Amino acid sequence: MTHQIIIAGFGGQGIMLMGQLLAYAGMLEGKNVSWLPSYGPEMRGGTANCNVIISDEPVASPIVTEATAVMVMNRPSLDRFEGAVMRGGLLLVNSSLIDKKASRDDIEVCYIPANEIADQLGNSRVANMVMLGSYIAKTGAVSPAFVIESLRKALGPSKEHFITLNEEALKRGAECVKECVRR
Amino acid sequence: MTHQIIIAGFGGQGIMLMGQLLAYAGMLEGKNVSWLPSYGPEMRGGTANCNVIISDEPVASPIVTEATAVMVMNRPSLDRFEGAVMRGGLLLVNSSLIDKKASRDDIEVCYIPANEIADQLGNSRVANMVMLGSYIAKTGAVSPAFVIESLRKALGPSKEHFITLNEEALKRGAECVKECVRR
Amino acid sequence: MCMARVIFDEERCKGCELCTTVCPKGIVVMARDRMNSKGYHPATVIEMDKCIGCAFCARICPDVVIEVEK
Amino acid sequence: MCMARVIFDEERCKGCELCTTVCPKGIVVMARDRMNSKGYHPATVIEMDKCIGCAFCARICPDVVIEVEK
Amino acid sequence: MTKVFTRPKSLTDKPFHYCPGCTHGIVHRLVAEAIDELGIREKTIGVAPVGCAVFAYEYFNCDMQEAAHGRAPAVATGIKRVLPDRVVFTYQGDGDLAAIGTAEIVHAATRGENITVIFINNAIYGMTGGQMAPTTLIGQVTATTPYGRDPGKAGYPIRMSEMLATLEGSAYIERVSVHDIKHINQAKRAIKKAFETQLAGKGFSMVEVLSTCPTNWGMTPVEALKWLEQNMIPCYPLGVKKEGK
Amino acid sequence: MTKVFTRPKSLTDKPFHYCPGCTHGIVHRLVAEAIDELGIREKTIGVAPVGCAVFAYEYFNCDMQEAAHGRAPAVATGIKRVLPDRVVFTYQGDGDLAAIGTAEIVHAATRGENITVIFINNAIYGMTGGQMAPTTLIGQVTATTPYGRDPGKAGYPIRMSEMLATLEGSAYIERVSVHDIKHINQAKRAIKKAFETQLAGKGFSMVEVLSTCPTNWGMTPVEALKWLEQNMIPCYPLGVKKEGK
Amino acid sequence: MSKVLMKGNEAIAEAAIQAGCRYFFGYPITPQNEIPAYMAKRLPEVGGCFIQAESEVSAINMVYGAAGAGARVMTSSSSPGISLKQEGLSYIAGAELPCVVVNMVRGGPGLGGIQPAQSDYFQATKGGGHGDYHLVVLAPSTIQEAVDLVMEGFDIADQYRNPVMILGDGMLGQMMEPVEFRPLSSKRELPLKTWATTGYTGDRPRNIINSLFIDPQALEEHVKRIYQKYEEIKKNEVKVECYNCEDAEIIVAAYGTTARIVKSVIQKAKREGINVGLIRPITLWPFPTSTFEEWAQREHVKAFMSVEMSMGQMVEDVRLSVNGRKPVYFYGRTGGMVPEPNAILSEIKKVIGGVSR
Amino acid sequence: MSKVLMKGNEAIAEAAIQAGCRYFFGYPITPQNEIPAYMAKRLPEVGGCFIQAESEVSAINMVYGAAGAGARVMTSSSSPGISLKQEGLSYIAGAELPCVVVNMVRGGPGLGGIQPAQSDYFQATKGGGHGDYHLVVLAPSTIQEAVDLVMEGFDIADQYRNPVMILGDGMLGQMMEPVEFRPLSSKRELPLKTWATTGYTGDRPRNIINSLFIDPQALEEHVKRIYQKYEEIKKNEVKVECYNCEDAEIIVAAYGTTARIVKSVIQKAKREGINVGLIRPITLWPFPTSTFEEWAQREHVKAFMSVEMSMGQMVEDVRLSVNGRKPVYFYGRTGGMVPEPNAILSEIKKVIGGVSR
Ligand SMILES: Cc1ncc(C[n+]2csc(CCOP(=O)(O)OP(=O)(O)O)c2C)c(N)n1
Ligand SMILES: Cc1ncc(C[n+]2csc(CCOP(=O)(O)OP(=O)(O)O)c2C)c(N)n1
Ligand code: SF4
Ligand code: SF4
Ligand code: SF4
Ligand code: SF4
Repeated sequence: MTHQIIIAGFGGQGIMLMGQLLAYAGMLEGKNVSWLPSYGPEMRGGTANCNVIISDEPVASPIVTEATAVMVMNRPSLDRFEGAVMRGGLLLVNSSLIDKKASRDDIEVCYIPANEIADQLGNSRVANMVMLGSYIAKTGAVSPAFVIESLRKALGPSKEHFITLNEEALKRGAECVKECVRR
Repeated sequence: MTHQIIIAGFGGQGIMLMGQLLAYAGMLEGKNVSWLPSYGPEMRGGTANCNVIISDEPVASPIVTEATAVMVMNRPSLDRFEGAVMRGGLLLVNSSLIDKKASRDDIEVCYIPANEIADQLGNSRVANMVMLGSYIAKTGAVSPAFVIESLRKALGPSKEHFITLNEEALKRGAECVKECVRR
Repeated sequence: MCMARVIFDEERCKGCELCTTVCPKGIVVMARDRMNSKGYHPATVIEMDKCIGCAFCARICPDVVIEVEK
Repeated sequence: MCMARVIFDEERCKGCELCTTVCPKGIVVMARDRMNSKGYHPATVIEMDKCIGCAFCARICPDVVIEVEK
Repeated sequence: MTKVFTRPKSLTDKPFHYCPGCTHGIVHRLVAEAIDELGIREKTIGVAPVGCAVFAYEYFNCDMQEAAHGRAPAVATGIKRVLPDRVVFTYQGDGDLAAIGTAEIVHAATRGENITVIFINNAIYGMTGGQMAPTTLIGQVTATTPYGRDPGKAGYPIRMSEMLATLEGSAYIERVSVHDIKHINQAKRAIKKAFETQLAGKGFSMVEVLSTCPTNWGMTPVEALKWLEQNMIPCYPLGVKKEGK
Repeated sequence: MTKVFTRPKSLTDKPFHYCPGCTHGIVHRLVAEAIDELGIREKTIGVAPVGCAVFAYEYFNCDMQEAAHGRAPAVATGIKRVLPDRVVFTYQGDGDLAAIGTAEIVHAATRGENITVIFINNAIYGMTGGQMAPTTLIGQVTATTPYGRDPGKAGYPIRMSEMLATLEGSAYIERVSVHDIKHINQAKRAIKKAFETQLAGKGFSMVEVLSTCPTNWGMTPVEALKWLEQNMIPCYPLGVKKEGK
Repeated sequence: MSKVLMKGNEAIAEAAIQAGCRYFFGYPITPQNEIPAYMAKRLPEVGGCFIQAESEVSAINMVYGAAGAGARVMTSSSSPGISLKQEGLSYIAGAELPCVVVNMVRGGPGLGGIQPAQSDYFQATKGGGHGDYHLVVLAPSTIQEAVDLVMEGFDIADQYRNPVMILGDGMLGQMMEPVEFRPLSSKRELPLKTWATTGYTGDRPRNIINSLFIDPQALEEHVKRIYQKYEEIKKNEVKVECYNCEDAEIIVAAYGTTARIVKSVIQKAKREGINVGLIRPITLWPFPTSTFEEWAQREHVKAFMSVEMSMGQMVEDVRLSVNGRKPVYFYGRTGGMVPEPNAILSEIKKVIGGVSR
Repeated sequence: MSKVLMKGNEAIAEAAIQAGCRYFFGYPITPQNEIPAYMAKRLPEVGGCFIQAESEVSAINMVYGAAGAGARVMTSSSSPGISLKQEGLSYIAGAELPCVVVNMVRGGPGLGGIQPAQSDYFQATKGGGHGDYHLVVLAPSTIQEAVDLVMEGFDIADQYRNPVMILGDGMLGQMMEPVEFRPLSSKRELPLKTWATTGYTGDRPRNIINSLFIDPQALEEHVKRIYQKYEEIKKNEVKVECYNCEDAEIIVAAYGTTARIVKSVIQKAKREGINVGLIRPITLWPFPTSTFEEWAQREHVKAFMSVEMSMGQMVEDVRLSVNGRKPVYFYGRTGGMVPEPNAILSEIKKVIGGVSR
């Protein structure tokens, strides 16, 4: 099984971290993984996206052209990456910031109100973790425990209090994805 | 006919100019010519030598490896270039500064007391022109008139008074070469 | 009352808030209620009639968002 | 009389004449009668007994030709 | 009503790509205003640097050349020698001018090259993501001085204006700041004067503008202006450093 | 009798290749004497330039590196950072240090790099046959200023010592001359002091030595010393330019 | 040892440190900025020294000095910065100093762009600097390989006293993969650096680091001696991966990131019943000439195709190796564009169509 | 017009002036110092401008600025200095600016020596700088040809908006030969420099001299457009001399000064009854590939041999052109050593012996 994932949004939404946590968790599960950011000259306010591959096979090209799943955190990302989902693949849309619906009907689409849920949790910055929770629940690509372990590594020991918040965000994302509709 | 000439001596003896005058005169006669200096990093006090070719044919390599004639103005040059004279070729030795005799017997050697003659003319710096006079007289490679014309070009109009001196030096060199001995 | 007016090219605004710090009348504020297409809350003036046309806001704006009429 | 002596490593001398200009006793001169293998007339001292061992000549010589004893 | 403040003609319509609150934008506008006021846009040729201002050729509404990193003064020299009656300016950051381009700026100045240099000192490398610049303050944390700039290892902040002022060829050098309206106005006067120096054929002119990089300083734009005032000005005293003949 | 003046141990036996009367030889000897007197030959590493002193590695009797043209301060930096307890010096001409190597010397100085620089200012490029140097005097005829250096075209003589003295990292900078015994002695003291500055860990030290190039100046060695005194010293005032902490 | 997930640039920096590199001189440039940043952080922790030089020119000359003083030393940059280092590299090769230089290639020429490219192949392998010399050029394809090659690169540099270049690209530098820092599989006997300028105490000849030989005969001898060394390197150090070449109708030549994409293509092609092989040079210099020679002689191989992120550079070395035995084609994208698997595949099909026609 | 006897360097400088070059930015280096010295003297006389730049890096960037302002402009240097110009050359090629750059090659690598060499062939022809680009490289063999090629070089540069390099060597620069400054035989229609930055008065689009294309797709398009231009150049501008190739048993490839020596060898060989041909590429890029291809197909030609003052660089282009049809040998001297006619002849005899065996 090979998960080929694209994650996209505004710079500052924690897009890169989402991808890294996925890759890290995949690695902890003993899978072959890769994470590839797009990088540009702008320092701030640009769009950000990354490619993640989690696979039983060694990763050949780290570039995802036909994604098994795409997560879009803002409107321009939906426009740009909807087409990259492979037929039958999964598209996760942050419905808090994206009022538009997806247009394809050969893929599965879930609308996750990630920012709203994050706001409910008291910190809009964990919207990315909500989205990640949905993705994991939907695909089982990695186990949530490994994501948390990865997060612990990434944040360092001093930020332990954040972990609980993020754990909660993952969980809420997982719950919400159940309402997802196949179109 | 192709004249392949090497001229060598101390820096400051006017070696380069000798070669240039020969080449220039050759050009004025409508021959194909080339002049090639050896160049080094030292600014002063080194040895100087150049290669001149005067030919009816286009000049292929400007490097003289088998010289029809070699003029040596000092002792180290004799040691270094005696071997470069082709069999049957001509070696002109400035006997004023070189007390040694040439060692080969398959070439023609002339001893020209160039500095002594120049001193007699009142200017030791025209020793090079004495030597050139000998060479021209011996080989007829170029006509003395063209050498003088070249010199006029090289010196510029302001130095007209030098011309007479140099003309005289050429002539004295030509006269003296008659005493030359084939060994 | 001073006849002066500032015009914001809101699409150019990056929400840096510099203009809000230099207005001697304190009338330049961020429009928290809206976002431009780049995702920034643009600056705006609420009480335009207080504007004295000093153009301080325009002069510090790094993105040439503001024009001033008088 | 001062017991001092300068020794020239004549082979190193380039005949620049700098040493001749600084000798307070004026005893350093160029040996016009001989040349070293590089073709230079070397500097030398003619009246060694006048030497006061000040080492000025040595100190200005760019080619470290001169040693001084005292 | 008449416009009392409007977009200068010497700027194109293109929105700047700079980060929110980055003072590059202010300085761009001041340069454009000076060019407008002197009426020299049609005969001005600008040279863009490599740095955040790399796209300056899209913003200044005059003929432009994009120089290699640090080489703008050499490029400007080439232009000016060919077109001595045109106005030539460079716009350079502190990595561009004070690090890789040190030789080029020193020699343009000592040659008295009749060009105008706008020098943006923001104490950091912006475009490449916040590395130390030669102008970074002691103790300042950057991507390449993660423990703060230690002069024992990474050297001292360099005062280019003072250094270039020692050179005979420099005609006018002033250091200004853009952290408030008063200083912005002064910066504008200095920039205009620099162009006037060139127009008068007096030789090399440079205005060093203390600037902010909120992004890489890790501050809000408002904080950054304050930091500039409180930390940079003490290290880089404002004022005219050279005013010739 | 005892030797009161003899060849310093820190010079090899090899005769210099310099032209007759070239003061490179004097300065070589002074450097070697300073090293001898400080007893540091075994821990000294020298960096030779590209210029007439390119063969300096054959003359100084210590470990040596031959640097690319102008890059000696960078090379010395590399050595010194690896071997901080060794003594590292560069020996550079004015083309090497003040033209192509401008950025390297400025930044070695501003970094306060704990090295010693011997800077030979002979107002010309010797090795390549007498072209203008940044230090060439106004009006001076060289291969590339055949009509005399015109500051309007070729710029002004550059005073490196004064310029580098503006930098915080420079600890000791002095300009000396070798045109007579008195000044040679002073030059020797300065060179020794520069090494002492390094030994004390104070940072960047440089001695600029006004020197002659009889060959390319087209003078006898004796005339050249006079010309130096009469023409160079007025343009390049002797003395200590910086003496820190 | 366990695996960690690291960015290529950071992994390369860490690998250098693990290989004993304690000195780094560099200058910022995208897309390699993580290397100096990592070094700035880590080197002080291990007693080393990081300097952000005033330019790439200075950086490479600091490397020269440090290498000459006997240290393991590295610098890194990207295309325009590497161009500025050419004089220095030629000096380092001429003076026979060991060091490692990383080039995270971006699109060119000129200021170009900052996206991944392979258009510095010629510069790296043929000598971008003046004179007769070669760098050893290592082209990793994964981050693990980058780590391993950096570590071995220091050994190769020391063994032969020659600069080693790691030729990556922006993608390799920016991506993350799991990586393990493990001891090198083959331990080399490295010569002592008796030639280093560490102070002339008299117990060895005086050491001089130099590339000047004013006598042309001496210079020629020097160069010829270096070229004998190169023959040794060619004999001992060629690295190449052959992938799916048995029975391949067509063999693709690709290195670095591009080779990864080609592997995806090969899997795709297999599914379509097309047998495509890959020869992946890991050392670009010395080039695995004999590998190409051998496969070129196989009946089943009908053609070669070089796939690069350039307008066609390595293809020349492929042609030189194949030497007319089989046709050699080229497909490339440049300027930061990455070849797409489908496009490569359709090029392959075109070639197969053409050859079997 | 009558002939004058001139040093190669001076003749090149004068040719530039006669071609309308009014700007020269350079830095001293042996063996090309006569070029800047001549320019310093002559340019003020013709209303031009000479600057001795602070370095080669500055010089090439002054060239960039002046070329961008629409001037005919030249710089010259020798090997280490040319290495320093690589970034600038890549920028100039990327921004499509016309200029002429002279490299009077000396022995390398590193500081090397100052005697003539041809070891910068790779750097000149394959792109010593980063990214995909090419210089047009002209390799004169006589001073007359140098003069003609410099003059035509300015036209080529202007016609294609591409930098042109004159690749000489110390010998060509230092020697004297009679030379005639004559109008070019073929007059080109040169495009107006409407792209130059001369002031934006509004009667044309705003002009921008630039090589930055941050969007990789735009950069790729830009590069591909430049490569289309290169195809034009390849079609129109190849220059090559074939000498004594009819009936030749072996054809020597040699350029510049070396080709002159080979001509001497050919005369010598003839006297000994050996038929040796010479293909002398005059444009090193574009390389006269098809000429080699054609002769490689002739029955009587048994082998090729590249003779160079290097360790073997052009030989690769010869091999690429011959493409396995005939064996290609190499003979070279390097580091400033000039191949001796006798040594070349004996190499030729060895090859003939080997081939006919
Ligand atoms: C030769 C070269 N080296 C390095 C770079 C990478 N680079 C781009 S911008 C920059 C520094 C910019 O800093 P600064 O000049 O201070 O300008 P700022 O971005 O702060 O405005 C660097 C190092 C490059 N493009 N070319
Ligand atoms: C990159 C490079 N550029 C130019 C040269 C040629 N070159 C050799 S020495 C020199 C100048 C030397 O002048 P200076 O530094 O003043 O020393 P001097 O010879 O006067 O002692 C130059 C330009 C070179 N070797 N390398
Ligand atoms: S200063 Fe300009 S960009 Fe910043 S908030 Fe005000 S209007 Fe917007
Ligand atoms: S100073 Fe030295 S080199 Fe010069 S003449 Fe005197 S002894 Fe000879
Ligand atoms: S990185 Fe800094 S200098 Fe660059 S645009 Fe952003 S704020 Fe301005
Ligand atoms: S050329 Fe000048 S600097 Fe060089 S050795 Fe001769 S006199 Fe000295």
